[in-house]
Amino acid sequence: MELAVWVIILPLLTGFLLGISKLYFNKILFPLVMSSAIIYLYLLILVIQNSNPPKLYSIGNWGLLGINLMVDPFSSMFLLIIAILFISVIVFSMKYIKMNKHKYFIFTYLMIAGIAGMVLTADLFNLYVFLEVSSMSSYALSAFKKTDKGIEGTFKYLIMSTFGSFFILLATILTYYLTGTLNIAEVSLGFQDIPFMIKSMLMCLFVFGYVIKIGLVPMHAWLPDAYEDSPIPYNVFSSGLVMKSAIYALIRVLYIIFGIEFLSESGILNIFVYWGVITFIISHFLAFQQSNLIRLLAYSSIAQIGYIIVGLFVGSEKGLIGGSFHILNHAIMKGALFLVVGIFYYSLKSVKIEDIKEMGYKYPIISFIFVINALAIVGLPPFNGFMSKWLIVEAALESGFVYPAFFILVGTFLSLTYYLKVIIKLYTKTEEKIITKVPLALKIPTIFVGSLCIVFGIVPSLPLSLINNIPKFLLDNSEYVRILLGG
Amino acid sequence: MIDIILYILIIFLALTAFFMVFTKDMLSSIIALPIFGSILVVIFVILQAPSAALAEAVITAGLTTGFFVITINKTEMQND
Amino acid sequence: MIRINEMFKKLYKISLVVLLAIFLLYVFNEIHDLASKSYLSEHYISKGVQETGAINLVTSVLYDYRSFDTLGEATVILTASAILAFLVPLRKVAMHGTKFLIIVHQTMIFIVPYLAVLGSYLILFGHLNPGGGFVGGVVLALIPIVMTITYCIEFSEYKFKPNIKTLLEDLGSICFIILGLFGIVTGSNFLASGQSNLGLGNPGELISGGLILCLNIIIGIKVGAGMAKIFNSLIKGE
Amino acid sequence: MEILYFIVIFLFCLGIYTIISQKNLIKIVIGFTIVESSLILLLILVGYKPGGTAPILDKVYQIVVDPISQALALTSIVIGGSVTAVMLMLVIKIQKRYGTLNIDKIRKLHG
Repeated sequence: MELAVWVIILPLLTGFLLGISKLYFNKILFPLVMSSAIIYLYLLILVIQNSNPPKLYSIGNWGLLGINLMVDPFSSMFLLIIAILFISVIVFSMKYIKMNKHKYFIFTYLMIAGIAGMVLTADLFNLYVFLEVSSMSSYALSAFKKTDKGIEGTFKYLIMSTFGSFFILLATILTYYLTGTLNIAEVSLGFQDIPFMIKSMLMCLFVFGYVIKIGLVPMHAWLPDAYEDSPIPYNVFSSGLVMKSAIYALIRVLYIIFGIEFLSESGILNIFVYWGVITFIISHFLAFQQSNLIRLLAYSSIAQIGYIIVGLFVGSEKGLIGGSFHILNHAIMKGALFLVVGIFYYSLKSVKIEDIKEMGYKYPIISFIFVINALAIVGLPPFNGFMSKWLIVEAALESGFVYPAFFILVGTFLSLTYYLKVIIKLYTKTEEKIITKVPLALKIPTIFVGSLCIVFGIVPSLPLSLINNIPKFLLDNSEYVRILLGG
Repeated sequence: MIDIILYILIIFLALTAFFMVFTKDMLSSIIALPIFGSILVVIFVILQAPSAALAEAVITAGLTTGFFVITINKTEMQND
Repeated sequence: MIRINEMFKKLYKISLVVLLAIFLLYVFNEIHDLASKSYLSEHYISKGVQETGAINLVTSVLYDYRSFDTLGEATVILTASAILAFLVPLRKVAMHGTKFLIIVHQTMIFIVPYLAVLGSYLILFGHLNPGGGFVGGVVLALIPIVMTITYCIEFSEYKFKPNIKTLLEDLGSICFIILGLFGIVTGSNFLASGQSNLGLGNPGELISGGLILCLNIIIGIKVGAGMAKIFNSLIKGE
Repeated sequence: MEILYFIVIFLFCLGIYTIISQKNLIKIVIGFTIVESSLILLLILVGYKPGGTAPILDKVYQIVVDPISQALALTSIVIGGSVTAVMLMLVIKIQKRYGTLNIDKIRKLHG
């Protein structure tokens, strides 16, 4: 399908054009960025619409010899997240970023191109290259403010991320040695006649590499530091997309190459479910002690990643639907929360929890959106967070994971405590404070993303129509493999 | 004949890597880096990979050593 | 007491690494017995020259069969040089350059044309002998680097202005994508040089291999400008 | 040829050990370079066929070495080079701000 390539090339082209416009005609920053964002939104909607039977596009017309792009319902859900978050963050950061805007937009566009490339490609080494492209520009964005803590956090992020990339590269080389090819479909066919022990070893290498990038519990220390002193619009992307694209790559590799039977047979599903449970229990406790809003939201992101891992690795159709729906919801809710925190930072120049007193009365709408999204992320009934968490709990119960389902409910109350702590601070009265006026261009995207959380809560059939046919091409990989082999 | 040369090179490779990691003085471990790179280049040529040997020689043994020397120059100035 | 704790921590790390080594030894031992299938590379070897027109199969894989990797690759270099140029502080910091004798300046004058010839040879003959865009580009980048080392950085910045380097990089990447779109315009898919009905010429000569030659030149210029910018930013980097 | 596989494992684990145990920032970046080089050596080794010739087909050869693994090796070398350059820039910046290259001291100053 012709448009799949444009989804990757358009942000790349815009990034390079911005590089030139920085030197010679830097007045055209605003029109260039806005026009390409709108065209990109239209392009994404077109690609998402006709992605139900997965479409194939071979780069260079080489068929199985070269690299293929595959638009699959699971990847089109990620394109939906990109579509929702991208346009609002571009509008938000137009006013929010004051110094060297050109560089900021170059890195943002290259990161989106990297993530779109990772999500669409159906080739193992190409997945690694685009993983490097998206993490390279997220290092740049996380060190954007050049403060001491920011650079130190970025260095820690760089070390841990490259450490993970080494194991992914090692596993890719060994799979290439075993199956002689890099195309995901041919690799999964070649893996069928490989002895059980070697397959589980390779799976451990892949899992170890990707888990460092996702940031599950023992390897999560770098994540809050990487978030702390980076520009807040970037935090919307990194918690909504960069971590999720690592989860996407893990699911793509495990479910398609190794297949669901091998996963349940080797017991990795149970390991991941309990790993997710440990992750969100520990990160809820850690989030409770934070005094800095951004670190609190970062730890809460790790917790939500734990829920997603539990949902996706329960191994049933309902679990996959619940997990993917939670990926979408978490991206929207966490995006809205970070945008609201961005507005508070813009007006107060600080993100400490004690400093955001009285903001409830100064910005009633924005704080109302913060409260709604906080309750939604905790998982209270009328909002979308509840829908996806309920699906995950149901799937866990159906597949016999009683303790994880119970711990999810415990986790819900744990996260309720520290979000309530913030909400109470929001509406306490204090003496008069000087706050700078917040322009309208910052409020509109926040309201748009925040209200989506209610819309998807009340009318979940909207996104679920797309998410319901994810398991068809993921649970049994024969369908996906048939199409990728040109069937 | 080639195998004997290969075994000698491998021993040198391991020795250089060991030396590079466990020497106290920073500058001598930086000097060991291009030696490590050039031994790798010879091994790549023996393994019939000329393009990778050229790239390894120019980028890892050449440019990356230059980057390391600049870092040493900028950071050692303050310490001593 | 602290010494024992220190020893314990060191032993813990050594045991972790030894465990990893045993795990990898086991994996390699098991993998080595299995016959490695290589039907894809057999196809590249047998039909590579006719399909892409390039003698050097590595370049034909890099710039034609899997040229999407090279596009991602070029973006990584562009991002790296953009990060380093971005992290450079605004105020001028002189590098502690050493005063070189006249001999060094003379040899530098001899070296520069040699590097230029070698670099352009590696780029232009990329699809005939080992070399290619990346290697030739870095050799070309050695010219501003040698100037920065022997003379001060202002001289090298005067000769090769930073704006020109950034312009070369961005123009190079845009031309790479435009050449890719050339594949779509001529009817076949993106980045198609062998498959697009472009005359491949007979394999031995210089002008052969469809778009591979132009892609090589573009990547060479782009990598050269990128590496020179990285080197200068590291020197100016506070 | 088996000994080269042992060398790859030895270098990989030596690099990982350097990253984990060394205190000096520059030594950690050297550890990354070692792991990078060992992965490239593994890539070349995976593609090697005993008695094969280089993948330049100016004449017809019987056994030719696998060109894909060399193309992947070339890409990994360039990616490793640019990641190392970014790491070293951050090391310079950290040294300027915290005045030391030792991780423990940085963690204390971090506060």
